[in-house]
Amino acid sequence: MTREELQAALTELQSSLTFEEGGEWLNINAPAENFHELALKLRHTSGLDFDYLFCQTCVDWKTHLTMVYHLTSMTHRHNIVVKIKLDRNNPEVTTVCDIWRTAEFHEREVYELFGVNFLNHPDLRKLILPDDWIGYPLRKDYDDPVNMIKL
Amino acid sequence: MFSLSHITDLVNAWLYQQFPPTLALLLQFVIVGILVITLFSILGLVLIMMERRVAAWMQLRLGPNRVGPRGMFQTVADTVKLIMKEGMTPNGADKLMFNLAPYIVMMVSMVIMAPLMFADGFQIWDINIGVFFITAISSVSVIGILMAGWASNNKYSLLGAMRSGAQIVSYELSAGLSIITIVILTGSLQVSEIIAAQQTGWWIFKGHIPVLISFVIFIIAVTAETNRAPFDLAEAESELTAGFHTEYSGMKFALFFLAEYVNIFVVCAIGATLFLGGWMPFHIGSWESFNHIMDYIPSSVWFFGKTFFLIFVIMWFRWTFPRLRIDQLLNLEWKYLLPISMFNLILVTLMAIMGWHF
Amino acid sequence: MFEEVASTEQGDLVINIGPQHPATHGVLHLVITLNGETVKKVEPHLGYIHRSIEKMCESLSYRQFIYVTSRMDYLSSHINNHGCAMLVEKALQIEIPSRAQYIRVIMDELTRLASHQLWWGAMAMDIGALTPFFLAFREREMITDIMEETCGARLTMNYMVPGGIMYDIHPDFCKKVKEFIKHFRSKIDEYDELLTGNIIFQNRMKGIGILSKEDAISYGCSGPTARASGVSCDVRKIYPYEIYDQLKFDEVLATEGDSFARYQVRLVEMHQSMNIIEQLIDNIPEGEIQAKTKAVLKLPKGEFYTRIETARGEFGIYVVSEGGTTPYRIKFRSPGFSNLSALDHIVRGHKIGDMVAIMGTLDLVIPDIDR
Amino acid sequence: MFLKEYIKDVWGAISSLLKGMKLTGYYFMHHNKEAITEQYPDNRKTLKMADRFRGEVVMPHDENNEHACTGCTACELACPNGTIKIITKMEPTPEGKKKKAIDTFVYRLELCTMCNLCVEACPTGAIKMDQTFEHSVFDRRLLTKKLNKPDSKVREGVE
Repeated sequence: MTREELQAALTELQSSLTFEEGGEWLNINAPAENFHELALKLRHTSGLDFDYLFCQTCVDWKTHLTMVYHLTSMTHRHNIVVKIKLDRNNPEVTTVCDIWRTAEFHEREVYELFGVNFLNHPDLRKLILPDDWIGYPLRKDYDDPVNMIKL
Repeated sequence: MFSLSHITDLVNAWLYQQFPPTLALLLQFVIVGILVITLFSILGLVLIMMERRVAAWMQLRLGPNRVGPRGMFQTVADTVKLIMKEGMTPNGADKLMFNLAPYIVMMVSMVIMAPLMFADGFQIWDINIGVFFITAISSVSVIGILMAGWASNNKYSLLGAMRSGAQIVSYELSAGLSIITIVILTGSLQVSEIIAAQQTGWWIFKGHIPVLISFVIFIIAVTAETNRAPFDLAEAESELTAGFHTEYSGMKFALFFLAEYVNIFVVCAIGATLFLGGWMPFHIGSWESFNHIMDYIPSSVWFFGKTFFLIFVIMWFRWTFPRLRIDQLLNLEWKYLLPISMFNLILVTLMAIMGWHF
Repeated sequence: MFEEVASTEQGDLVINIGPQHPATHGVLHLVITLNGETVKKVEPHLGYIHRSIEKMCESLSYRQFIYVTSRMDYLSSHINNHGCAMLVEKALQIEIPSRAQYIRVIMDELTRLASHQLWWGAMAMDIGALTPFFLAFREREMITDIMEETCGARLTMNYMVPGGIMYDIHPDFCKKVKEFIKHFRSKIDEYDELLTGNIIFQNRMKGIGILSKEDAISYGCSGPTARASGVSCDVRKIYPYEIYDQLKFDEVLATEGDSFARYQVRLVEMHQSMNIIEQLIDNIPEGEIQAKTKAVLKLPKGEFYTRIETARGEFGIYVVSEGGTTPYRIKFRSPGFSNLSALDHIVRGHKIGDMVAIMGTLDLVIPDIDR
Repeated sequence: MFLKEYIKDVWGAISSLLKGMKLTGYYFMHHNKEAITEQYPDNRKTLKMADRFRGEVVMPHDENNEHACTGCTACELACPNGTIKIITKMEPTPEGKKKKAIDTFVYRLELCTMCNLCVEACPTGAIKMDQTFEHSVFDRRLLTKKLNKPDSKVREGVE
C-alpha cells in the first residue's frame, strides 16, 4: 500500500490516530491507552498485516518518553512507524509481546534502559544490566560518575 | 633369530637360582610392575605426542616444534607443568572418592596389560581366560569415571559421568561380541593360543567377510569405550566443557589423561592381537623368500606396528568426525551394531563349524 | 534468577552455560533447565560485553560514530560501517560515486564470505569436529590479507566514510580477489566432503531445531536464520541499496527451518557472494571514490532509519537527529538480538548437544547482541 | 525390501565417513605442502606488513628535524576517543609577531583504535600511520607518547 492508502486505512481503523509529516515511512502517533487493541488490529487486519516488528525502542525527549515501533508486513512490504508518547515520571504501556514475540526481549531492554513499565509482560526483568542496578542509563539525565567516561 | 623370550627365560632362571622361589616370584612381580609403569609413562608421552602431530598435520598445522628437537619434549614439558600444578579438590566434593577415582581408572588400564603379548614369548601372565579377563577388567574403568563425576559435585561432571556410564556399558556388548567371534574361530580364550592360531594367516584375512565386519564393529566399539571422538560425549568439550574431569587439576588430571591414552593403546593392542595376528609377521601363502624376510623383522616391531596403526586409525576418526548425540550414540549401538554383530556371530559360528575359513 | 531455580520441578537440573563456555563463542550466559539430558528451558542473561555503544554514539559526531559499529558485529564490521555511512548519506542526500559503490559492495560480500567461513568452522567445532575450523581459517586468511592490504586492518577496518570510501583500493586488489575466488571455488567442495555429506553431521542437523515460518517472523528473525524457514527477508533484494538492484543473484531460501536448512542456506550464500564479486570485480568503474562532503556533518532534524543485510541478518540503524553534529538518540537493531530471542523456543525438548548445535547454526556473535 | 534398504543405509553412511577421512588423510600425508602456520616470532625478519596497515600514529620528521604539524588540532577534534592532545605555545615569528605553534603532540596509544580519522583530518599531512604492531610494554605510562621530537620545528612553508 502506498502512504496515502495506509493513512486512510489506519484512520478507518482508529480515528484518534494522528500522522506526522515527512520521514521515510508513515509515522503514526497513537495514544498509550488501548494500544494493545490497536496493535492487534495492525497485526491482523487483512490488507495491513504488520507481522514483523523489526525495531522497537524508546526515545527520551527530556519532557516525555516516546516508544517507537517499526513495523513491516512480510506479505505487502509496507512499513509504518508507530509512536506512543509516555509520561516520563510514570511510563506505562501494554506489552505487545503476545503479538510479536520479538518484543519480549526488546521490551526488557527498554524496561531497564529507560524504565518503561510494560503491563502484562510475562517476564519483565533486567536483561543486560545487573539485577541491582539503579537508574535508567539511556535517559538523558542519567549520570554515573563511576562507570561513565567523559571525553 | 632375536627374541625377547630368551631374555625373559634367562632372568627367570637366574632369579630362581639365586633366591628362594617365593622371593623370586615376588621379585618378578616387582620387575614386572616397574616395567609396566615405565611402559605406561613412555606410552603416555609417545601417544600424546603422536596425537598432537596427527591432529596438527590433519589440521594444516605444524604441531609442537619448540621444545627439544622437532618438539619431541613438548609432552615432557607438559608433564612437568602438570606435576608442579596444585591439585585442587573442590569444596563440596566427596574427598575420598574424588581422590580415588583417577587411580582406579589408572589401575584398570594397568591391569589389562597383564595378558597382552608384546612379542614372541614376552607376556606378563598367560592366563587361560585371557580375553575374558580383558573384557571383565576393562568394564571396571567406568566405575572410576562415575566416581569422578559424582564426587566432583559439579553438574557438568555428573552429566558427563552419566553419559559415559550409559555409553561404556552399551558398547561393551558389541565389543565383547566381536571378540567372541575370534574366540569361536580359535576355540580358546588364551591370548597365546589365539596368536598361535594365526600362524597360517591373520584372522582378518582368514575369516572372510564376517571377521572383517566384526573387526569394524570392534574398532567402533572400542573408540566409544575409550571415550574418544566421535564418541567423546563424556568429555564433549563444546557441551560439558570437560565432562567428568572438569574439576580435576594437576597430577590427578594428568592421570585421567594418561589413562585415556593407555586405554587406547590397550584396546588397539587387543585388536591387533585378535584380528591382525599379534606379533605374527605378515606371510603370504607360498612366497617362501618373502615370508623369510618378514620373519627377520622382530616380533615386537610387528606387534607395536600393528597397534600403532590401529591407534592412528582411531586418531584419524577423532580429527575428522563430528560428535554424535547421546541418543544417536545409543541408537547406533542398539539398533545397528548389536544386531549386526549378533547376526555376524551366527555366521562365524556356522563358518567355524563347517570349517569354511582357511 | 533465584526464584526461577526455586520454581523448577523436583528433579530438574539447572545449569549455567557460560559466561565462559566453549559453546557460547564469547560471553553469553544461558541458564538452562534440564530434565535429564532434555532441555526444558533456556534463559539468556546478556550484558557481559555490553559497552553501551548507543549511549556512546550520542556524544560522537557523524563521522566518528561509524568506527564504533565495527566493534558490534566484529565479523561483519564492513557491513555495519556501510550501514552507518549509508544512513548519513541518506539523511544528507549525498550521491556517492559509482566506483565507491562497487568497491563497497565487493567489500560487503567479501566480509560476508569471511563471516560465513568463520561461522562454518565454529559451528563444526560446536558439534565436535575440530578440523573444519582450520580449513575455514585457511580461506578466511586470504580475505583478511586482502582487507589488510586495502583497508589497513584485518578485522575492524573503518573503511567506509560518509560519501564514499576512505581510500582507493590497493593496485593488487582485483588480482588477489580473483585469485581468492578461484582458490575458494576449488576448496568449497572440501567443506561438503568433510561435513555436509557426513552421516553423523546430517543426523545431528536434520530435523533438529525447527523454526516455523510464522515463528521466525514473530520472533523478528532475519538473515539466513529466517531464510532457512522460508521467510523472504533479504534486504539486498527487497530494499536494494547501492548497486544490488543491478546485480544478478538469488535470495537463498529453504523451507525446512531446521538446523540443516540454516547450514545449507549459509553455504549456498557463499556461492552467491562469490557470484556477486565475480560480476563486479572486472567492471569497477574509474572515477572518484568520495563525494564532496562538508568537514562537519550536520544531519537535518528528523528521524532516519537504514537497514542493511549483514552476514547475520538485517542490521538497522535508527537515528533521531535534533539538527546538531551528534545524534540525539541512536538505536542499533542488531540481527543477533532477535535471533537469540528465538533460541528458547527452538531448543525446548532437544538435548544439550542439540542446543549447542542450534546455537551454532543461529550464528550468534555476542558483541552484536549486547552492543 | 527392508534388508536391502538397511544395507544401503549402512553403506551410504560408511562411504560418507570414508570421504571425510580421505580428505583429512590427504592433508596428513601432504602436511609439508599444505601447512598454513605462520611461525610468528621467528619470521620477524621476513614478515612484511601491508603498506596501509595501521599500527600506530607517527609524525615523520625530515633530516632537519622538521615536521609539518601546525598545531591546528584538526586531528584532536576528529579523534573519537580523545587519543590526541595538542598543547600549543606562542612562538615569535621573524617579523616580531607571535604565532601559535605546537609545543607537544601527546598521543595515547592505549586509547587509540587505529581508525585513521586523524590522518584523514590532517590538512598538512603531518601525521601518518606506521606499520609497527608490537606495542606491548611493561609500564602503561610508556604508551603515552610525545610525537614531535625535541627541538623540532614546523617545516617552512607549511600553513
